[in-house]
Amino acid sequence: MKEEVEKELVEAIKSKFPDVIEEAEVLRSKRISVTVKVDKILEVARFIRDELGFDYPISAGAVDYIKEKQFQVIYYLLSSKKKVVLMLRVNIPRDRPIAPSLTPVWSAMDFHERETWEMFGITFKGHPNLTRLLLPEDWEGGYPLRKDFKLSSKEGS
Amino acid sequence: MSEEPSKRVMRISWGPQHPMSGQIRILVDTDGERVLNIIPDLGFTHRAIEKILENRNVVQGVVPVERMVMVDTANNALAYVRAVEELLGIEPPKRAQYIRVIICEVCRILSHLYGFGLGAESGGGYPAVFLWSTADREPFLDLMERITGTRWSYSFFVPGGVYRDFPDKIKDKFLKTLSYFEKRLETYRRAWFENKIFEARAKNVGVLKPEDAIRLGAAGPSLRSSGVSLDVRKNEPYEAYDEIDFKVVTLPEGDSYARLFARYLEMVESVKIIRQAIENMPSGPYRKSVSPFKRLPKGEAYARVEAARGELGVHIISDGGFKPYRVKITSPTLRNLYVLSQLPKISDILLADLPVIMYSFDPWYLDADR
Amino acid sequence: MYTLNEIIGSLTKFIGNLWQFIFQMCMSLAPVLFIPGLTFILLFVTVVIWFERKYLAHAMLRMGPVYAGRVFGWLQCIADFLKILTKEIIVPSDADKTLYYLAPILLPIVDGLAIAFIPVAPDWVIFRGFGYGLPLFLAIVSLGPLCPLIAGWAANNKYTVIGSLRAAYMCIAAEIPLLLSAAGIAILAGSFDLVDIVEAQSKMWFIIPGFLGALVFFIGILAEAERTPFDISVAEQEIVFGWRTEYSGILFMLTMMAEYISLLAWELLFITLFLGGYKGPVIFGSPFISNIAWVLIKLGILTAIIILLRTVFPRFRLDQAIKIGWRYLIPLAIANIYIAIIIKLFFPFVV
Amino acid sequence: MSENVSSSSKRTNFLGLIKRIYRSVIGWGWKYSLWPIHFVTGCCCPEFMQVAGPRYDMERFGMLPMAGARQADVMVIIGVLTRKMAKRVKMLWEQMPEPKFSVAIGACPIGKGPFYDSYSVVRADEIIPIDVYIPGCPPRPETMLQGFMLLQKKVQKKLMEGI
Repeated sequence: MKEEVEKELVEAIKSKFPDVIEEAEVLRSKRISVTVKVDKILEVARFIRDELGFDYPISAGAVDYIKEKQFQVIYYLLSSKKKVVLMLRVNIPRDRPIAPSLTPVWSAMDFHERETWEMFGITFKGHPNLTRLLLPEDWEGGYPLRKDFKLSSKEGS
Repeated sequence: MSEEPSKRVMRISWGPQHPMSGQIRILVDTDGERVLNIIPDLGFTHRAIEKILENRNVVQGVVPVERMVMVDTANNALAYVRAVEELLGIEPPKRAQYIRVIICEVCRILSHLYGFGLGAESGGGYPAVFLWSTADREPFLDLMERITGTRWSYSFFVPGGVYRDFPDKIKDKFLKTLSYFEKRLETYRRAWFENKIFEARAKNVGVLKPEDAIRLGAAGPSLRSSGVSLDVRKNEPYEAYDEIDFKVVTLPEGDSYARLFARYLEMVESVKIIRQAIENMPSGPYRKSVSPFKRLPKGEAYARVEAARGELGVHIISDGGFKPYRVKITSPTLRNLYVLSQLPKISDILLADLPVIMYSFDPWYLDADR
Repeated sequence: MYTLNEIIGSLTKFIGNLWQFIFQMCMSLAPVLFIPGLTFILLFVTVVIWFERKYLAHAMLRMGPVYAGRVFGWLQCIADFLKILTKEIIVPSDADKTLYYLAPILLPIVDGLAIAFIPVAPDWVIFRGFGYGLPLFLAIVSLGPLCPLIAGWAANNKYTVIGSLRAAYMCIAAEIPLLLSAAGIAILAGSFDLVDIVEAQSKMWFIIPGFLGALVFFIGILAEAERTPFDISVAEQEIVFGWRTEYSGILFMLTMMAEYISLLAWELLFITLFLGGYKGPVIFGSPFISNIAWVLIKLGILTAIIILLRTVFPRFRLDQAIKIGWRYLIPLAIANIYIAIIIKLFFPFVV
Repeated sequence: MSENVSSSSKRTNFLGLIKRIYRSVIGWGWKYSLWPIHFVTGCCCPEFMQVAGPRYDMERFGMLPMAGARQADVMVIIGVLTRKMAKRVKMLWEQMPEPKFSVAIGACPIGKGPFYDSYSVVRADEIIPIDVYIPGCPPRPETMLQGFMLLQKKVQKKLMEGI
């Protein structure tokens, strides 16, 4: 009852892409989570931006599910009219971490995808400038936010 | 980073050691005094806070999160604490919510003083206003020291409430400080925002239209000064903000002057909010005890908070352990820096305007680097 | 045969003449060494830097230097001087070494030389310039802005190049109005000689008939001496230290001193042209001392005003400053010339 | 023989006296004219600003932040020092003219502070020699001022002895 807008949005996505959406749910008020298959993400993203009005890109990140052997890339989006946050998720296999870039849809995902690339090693196809953002230029320590990357000893070197 | 584009274009490396750069390096392509391209080079303060948070339990985690923005520690800590509370499914007591609102708004004042002070310094080297703003932070720092025990990094918000009670004795002192500060705000307006040279330097400089602001993802006062009314405090009221009467500051112009002036107006609103919160603060408990030695329930929580620089989100994903499985922090400055890097493409910028434009976004690079 | 007496007499005469010669030499050197000369310049620079730091600090609600010299930190500049003397001088490897050293040495010399034309008392001028003191002064001072250009190019740094180009733009925009408004005064006084110009102000200071010229000249001074709101070429917030960025140690100190020496030179010219120079009622007994005192008093007030401006004005942008120069100052200066001609033709009793 | 020795020792004494006077004068000048570089590495900067600000006022000691590395005497490492920044700190330290001194402000440059297990944070003394450590997260302004006074004493002593 309280989450009518959110339910409507979820229904709209589900009815438009019935076989592409792996999962779509209302987490709580003002939070929607949509999980999409990798190959159709650009179409879904365009639909979400143009039809549903999620025009304000917040951020992008990823989670390393090492037990399931997959990465989950999460795009955080906001609708400036309806004030609802949508988390657009896409699961990609850990041994072949390639995902299409969403910079053609939301150009502001530029920095966030660069960060995800250097932190997780996920290559974003179609990204205009996939270079280091935060790590030092001569960094050779692997991908820090992956779960198999261990932090140094507690003493501090 | 990349090679120099052509002979006619000069690439200037701006920072990290530059009187007006802060902890960032910006490569500026200039043709004479005209800026063609801005390429931010971030990461000079990348401390891997997201990775560190996977190694701390939820009570310890407040400390690194607070170090993201030292002038605005309370809002950062609040975002993290709220995410943890949502995960644990607890609601802090009413009194704690009011105390949180007070401290967050004081932090907003501290941060905006810094922001528009630096804006004054950058808008043509007017150090007097900058140093006045540091002077006017002192009474608030004293109050914070009285309430929390330290001047900047409070570690005062804990999951379940606040660490200590708000001493009712200092209410009068608080109100006195607020009325003093309102007088000072008037001084700032007369000395700075009505200064003709500053108007000449900052008006119509770096104009950001509302549709561009949304498309590029500007955050906080930088977004609202373009005429877009997006404020988490109103859209998604947290803590006691739904019981407090305040208005969201929006300005239609979208230039550097408006971005700095929006910060000024938000300080005026913050003073009102603090007044109301102090007057309406209920009595009662200030904390629900949460054991740090308790497993987090499996699940996720994404808490959003309107920090001084804009919407700050903390997304905690838990797999049922003592420590969060993954913490994602969506920081406002990173988005604002992207807007800055795209600004030469949508408006004309001169090299002399660059500091004003940069500091009109009030960047805090530690926030962007995490 | 000369008698002993004669010999002794001629010897005493000779010694007396020699003594007189030496005395005269000393007396003619005295202006060089003391009042508008070296001692005065150094003292001015030290006092003004100290005063400026203290004044700015108080405008920012601070104390400024306190501990160096116990009382008001009056030895602060001496401490800075001692420290900077013992600092290492670094020359960037790609710099043009000769020019790199030449520019900061040349700059204070040029501005110092110009001070030689300023009369501090009716017959107390180092060099009167054959009756062409004003054009010579302007000619020599105009060499000054060349030095930032040389320095900025020689240091081979992007910030210094930008700074020196800005300095060049500014000096073109500021110097033409300066020359024009000085020309108005020369017309009013009917002379190029600075002493004559001062003497012509016995009835009335030229700031009253040449008010527009004085305004233009004052703004021009701010631009020429790189003072706020026209300190664009050394804009710290934009281009680090402008053309001074690479200088260290004593070379940096020379560039800092040069800024204040050029300020002093322009202020002295302003006093001479508009504020009646050394003219003023005799207050300290001898007219000579009171002449010097009047120059110092006027200088002090003018300097205080210029420093005050630094606390209340931010900096203009380059294009805005140049616009002010071309769009407002030059027409005003030309109007001033016409006013001067009209006054000279129809109201000759004024001057 | 003995006369010669005494006269030469006298001469050296006299020279030594001049040298001592010279050095003590220079040392005094240095003590009150330490210009820190205008450079911020981390998150203690708001507190450093308060120290430069009206209530604590660093300039009382003659400390005037300088925009460029060439004019500065003191490298102040304010807050956390990361690997990427450390390179720049070293570069700037090499650009500063001799004699130069350094201060490390905050827990992070001293011992990594709250980021003890981070892969990207380094200690300051791995990069450049540090003269004065000022602990705290962030240090209180009084602590910073005391640190600067310690630095003044150290600088004066060093220059009196000759570098």
